[in-house]
Amino acid sequence: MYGDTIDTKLMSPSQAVSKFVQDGCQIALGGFTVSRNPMLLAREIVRQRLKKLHVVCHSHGQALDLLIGAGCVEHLEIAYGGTGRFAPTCIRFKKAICNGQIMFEDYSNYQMSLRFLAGSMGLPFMATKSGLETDLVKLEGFPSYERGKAKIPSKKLDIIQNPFSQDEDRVILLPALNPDVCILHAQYVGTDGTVRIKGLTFADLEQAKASNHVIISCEEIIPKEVIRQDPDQNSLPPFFIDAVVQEPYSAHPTACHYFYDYDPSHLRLYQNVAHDDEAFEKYLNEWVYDIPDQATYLQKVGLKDLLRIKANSCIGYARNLDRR
Amino acid sequence: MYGDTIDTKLMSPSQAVSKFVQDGCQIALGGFTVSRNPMLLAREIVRQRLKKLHVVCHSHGQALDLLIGAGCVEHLEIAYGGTGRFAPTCIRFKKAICNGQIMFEDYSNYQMSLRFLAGSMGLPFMATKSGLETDLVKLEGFPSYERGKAKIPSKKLDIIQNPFSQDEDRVILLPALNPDVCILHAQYVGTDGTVRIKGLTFADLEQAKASNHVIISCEEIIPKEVIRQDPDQNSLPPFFIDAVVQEPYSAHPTACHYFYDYDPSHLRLYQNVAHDDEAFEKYLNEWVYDIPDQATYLQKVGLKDLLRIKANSCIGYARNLDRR
Amino acid sequence: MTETTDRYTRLEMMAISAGRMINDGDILFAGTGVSMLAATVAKKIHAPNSVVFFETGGIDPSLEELPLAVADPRVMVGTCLNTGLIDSFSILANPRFRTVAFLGAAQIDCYGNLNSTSLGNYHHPKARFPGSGGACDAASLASGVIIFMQHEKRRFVEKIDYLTSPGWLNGGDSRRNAGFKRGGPIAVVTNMAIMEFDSITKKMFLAKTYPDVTPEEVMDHTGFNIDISRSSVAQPPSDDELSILRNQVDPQRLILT
Amino acid sequence: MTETTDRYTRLEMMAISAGRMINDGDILFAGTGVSMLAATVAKKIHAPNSVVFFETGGIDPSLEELPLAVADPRVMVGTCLNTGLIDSFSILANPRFRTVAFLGAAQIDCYGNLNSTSLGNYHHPKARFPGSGGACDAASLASGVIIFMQHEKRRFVEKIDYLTSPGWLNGGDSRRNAGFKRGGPIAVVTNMAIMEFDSITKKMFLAKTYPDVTPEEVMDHTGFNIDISRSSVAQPPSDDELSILRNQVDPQRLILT
Repeated sequence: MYGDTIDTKLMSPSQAVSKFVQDGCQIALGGFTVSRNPMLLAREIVRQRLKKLHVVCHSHGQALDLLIGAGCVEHLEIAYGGTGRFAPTCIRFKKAICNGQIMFEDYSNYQMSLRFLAGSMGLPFMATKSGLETDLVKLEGFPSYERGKAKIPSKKLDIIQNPFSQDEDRVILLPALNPDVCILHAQYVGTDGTVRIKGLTFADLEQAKASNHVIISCEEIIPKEVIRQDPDQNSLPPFFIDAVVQEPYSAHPTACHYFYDYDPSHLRLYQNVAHDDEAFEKYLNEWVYDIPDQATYLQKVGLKDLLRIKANSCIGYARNLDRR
Repeated sequence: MYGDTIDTKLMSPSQAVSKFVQDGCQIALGGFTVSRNPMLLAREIVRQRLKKLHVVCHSHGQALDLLIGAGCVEHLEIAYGGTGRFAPTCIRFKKAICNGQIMFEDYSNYQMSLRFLAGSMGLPFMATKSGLETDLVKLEGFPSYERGKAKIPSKKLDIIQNPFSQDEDRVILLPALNPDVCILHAQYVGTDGTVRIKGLTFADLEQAKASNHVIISCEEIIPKEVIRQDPDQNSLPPFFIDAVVQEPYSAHPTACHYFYDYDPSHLRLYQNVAHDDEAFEKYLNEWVYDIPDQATYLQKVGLKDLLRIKANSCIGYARNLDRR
Repeated sequence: MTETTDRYTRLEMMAISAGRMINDGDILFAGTGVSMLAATVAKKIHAPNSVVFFETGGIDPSLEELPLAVADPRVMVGTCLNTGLIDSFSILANPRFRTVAFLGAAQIDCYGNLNSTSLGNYHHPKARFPGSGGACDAASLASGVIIFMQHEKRRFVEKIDYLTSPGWLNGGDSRRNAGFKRGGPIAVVTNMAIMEFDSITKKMFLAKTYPDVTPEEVMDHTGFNIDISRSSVAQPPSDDELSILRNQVDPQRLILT
Repeated sequence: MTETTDRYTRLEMMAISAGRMINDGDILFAGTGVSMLAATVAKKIHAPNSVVFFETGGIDPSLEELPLAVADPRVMVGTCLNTGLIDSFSILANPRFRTVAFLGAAQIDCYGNLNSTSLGNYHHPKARFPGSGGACDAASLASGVIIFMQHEKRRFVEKIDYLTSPGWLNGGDSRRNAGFKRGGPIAVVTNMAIMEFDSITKKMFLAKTYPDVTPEEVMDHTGFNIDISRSSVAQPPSDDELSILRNQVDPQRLILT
């Protein structure tokens, strides 16, 4: 149904996740390293103790590492796991790979973006020259007995001769991605379900359009008349969206342009606990399992930190925030 | 040079066209049927009596028909030639094809858009299933002796088996387009060269990014500080733009969203003259060859018609315009 | 056969008949002219959750005034999103959605294959039309296609001169075997009747004649052999349908005239 | 070898040395850390018409504060365009532009091939790094690449454990023969020296040592045989360069510390 209101789509995080995320499903994560990660939704997935997820992403940080750390992930297709200086390599991601706890497949950022783009356009594959002769092309990550199962493509990629070139000219074909579900965070959703993302969109739009279901969290719901006053600024039509969760600071501790910056103190806290299994378990209890709702979560973050990361409404980030 | 100002890029139509358009070059036209056609630039190409152009476009109307009617076009790759009810099939386009005056190749709108997209991304080709088993796939328009010459692809398209499918699954590969030059019209260009298009963008952005040179006409030049205040709304970075021509009503008689509607009286005038070779020649003299500049052109259109098509600033078109 | 009855014109009958084929929630790929009337009338009457969009990139415009072309600025107003061709065709092709396209053509064959390119030899045609535009894409990628035609022998032909937009190709399973995952013509709506396609052979048959038209008249206007044995009489437009079409969809009488 | 001299640090020397390699008008694909310093310092000193952009989609930001990640909201301000990954990599690959990328890695071989994925067996690694991100794409598609490394034997190795980002591959014409139309490493800038690549063999050689480093020290810190016969001494940063770097590029001392 793609009606004029989101009444039937407005849900609690718990409703949205239980309705559209199942054990074993393929899931795409919106955002990029420290920006606009769908943290509220990721925490809800952890809280519901979903397992065997097949995560597909380009460069991911906070949400991904939490899902891996909590044992929700079985398969991972990825280009980059890191959160800049807070974790040059995502810590639980690194541990999970070194300890053989997840199956993983490496691509590059452009390759993953092209795979989402192909999926969003209903194309079977996309061509590129990026990665020729590298181990991204030569080495498969997933074991061969997994090939063709569920959403795992029959091969990682293929190489063909460019049929429009007279000379030898090799091209990589990358299989399209069509995840079961995409979770993402936006600044605004209209009362009609139209989505408006401010700042960089990363590959969020391609991911959403490629997926069979989309759950979106947002900072604000704004009137249809307002969001449709200038449709040039909008990002996604309502009919791509299955569930809308409205909660402030849903991307915390990552940044949401024009609303809040990333939270260096929480990211440092995470960095410290992630190295240690016991401390990390305690973190999960304290910040995820024992937290019934976003209000309690924000209470725990505390007003002082929330004010410190509040974005300057003109430049979109927190000026002179202590980020060291 | 991609500096902070457009001083070196600001040109008269005559300067811009003589600098970046040559006889025989491959040219992409911005806009779509009756909207945002780069009419001022097209008239300048006619006025400079450029010949043997190789036009590549999806659905085109007014600018294309003028170029064909004035004898500027030798090769044409196209999906659609028409301007809605004013000319369900573009009249000079139809005559030129029926009289064997141009070489032409038919694709579909999605196919042409995908070819521009591939070119804009530096990819050699794009895959689609659109057109399987049709004559768009089976019949080549250009003669075989032209294949591989200049910008004519070595084949119209290719069909391969999808390497990621176990079953038989055929896919069309479409060769990328990288035109020599793209001419297009936008509402706004910043003093830094940033482009902002309002309303639908058609395939303008893909065309501009795929081309080796871009000439843009615009309604207004606005301060860098203003156009960069909300970069989410912008369309093209300065470094894609080679020449900027600022003249009001540069898309007339086609529409420019938020500035003016299409001009039904001029489009009807054109419809009447285009059917008759002699009347059309007279039209070219009167409206193109004998018109030294845009001021004279607008004088000839007349204030009454310009006021009639003036867009309502809130809805972007001329409310209750007589369009019958 | 007259062009109008007392109560409604053939054009009105066409728009309303096609509109009735839409399911609520369908995503409608509309052209201009009668196809826009059909899409809009469906949305305003029984398919309020449907979305009308245009290949040019206008998604769900308010259509307070009727566009005369798919690039008309009137498709850019009140939309949820103004984008471009790539996005629009991607929506059309998206397997998540039931997308229905309205198409017209110069020629049609008994499997619903369409020609909107040219008559005679392709390279040296007797007549040239605008070309595919998005028609081939819609016919290839949408979940289904509703076709509008003027019912004339020279348009309903044994063999079309150029295959622009794929219908059921050679009938039977040929469309799926060619590589299309879905789609195909649902119905042909003309100024005389409504034709559908046999579920097995995919051959066109006469489904419904308009109240003042006989099956034999339809046969006389069709250039190939058409099964008229399954024909019934179409429901004429209701007063409600007519009133919405005239007063809310095209009050300026731009298409209805 | 000390980590600082009186006047400048090794990090400052690296940023300024790399910045000098930029031609005015180059389009610069920047990461974070020292690569952002290098790009920004170049633009502020001798390449005012260059444009800095990020793979995340931020094109030509004002960078009033230094971003700590390529998705930092600080890359979204003052830009000419805020877009996404597809657009950014398309700019990187566009043959119209001379695009130069700055990359770092965990390992490098004598042809400038980079590993930023893992050490040991790929499936059961001894150490795991973040992975390619956009590095493989930049190394594949840009006009040229400038590489930052810490100069250590375990990083400059005979054979890298995983080839993430293509350099000159096996040297000679192998890069072009593999299908790359352009690109390849321009230089490697370390905390000790600047290495370039032979125009024929594409093998790394020592081009310049920093004023307080000897060619022999560089050789000792390099895990493969490196030609030091063409080495000269690098120009130290000027007061102007240092002042711009410290006061305009990183006044908060986020990277320079």
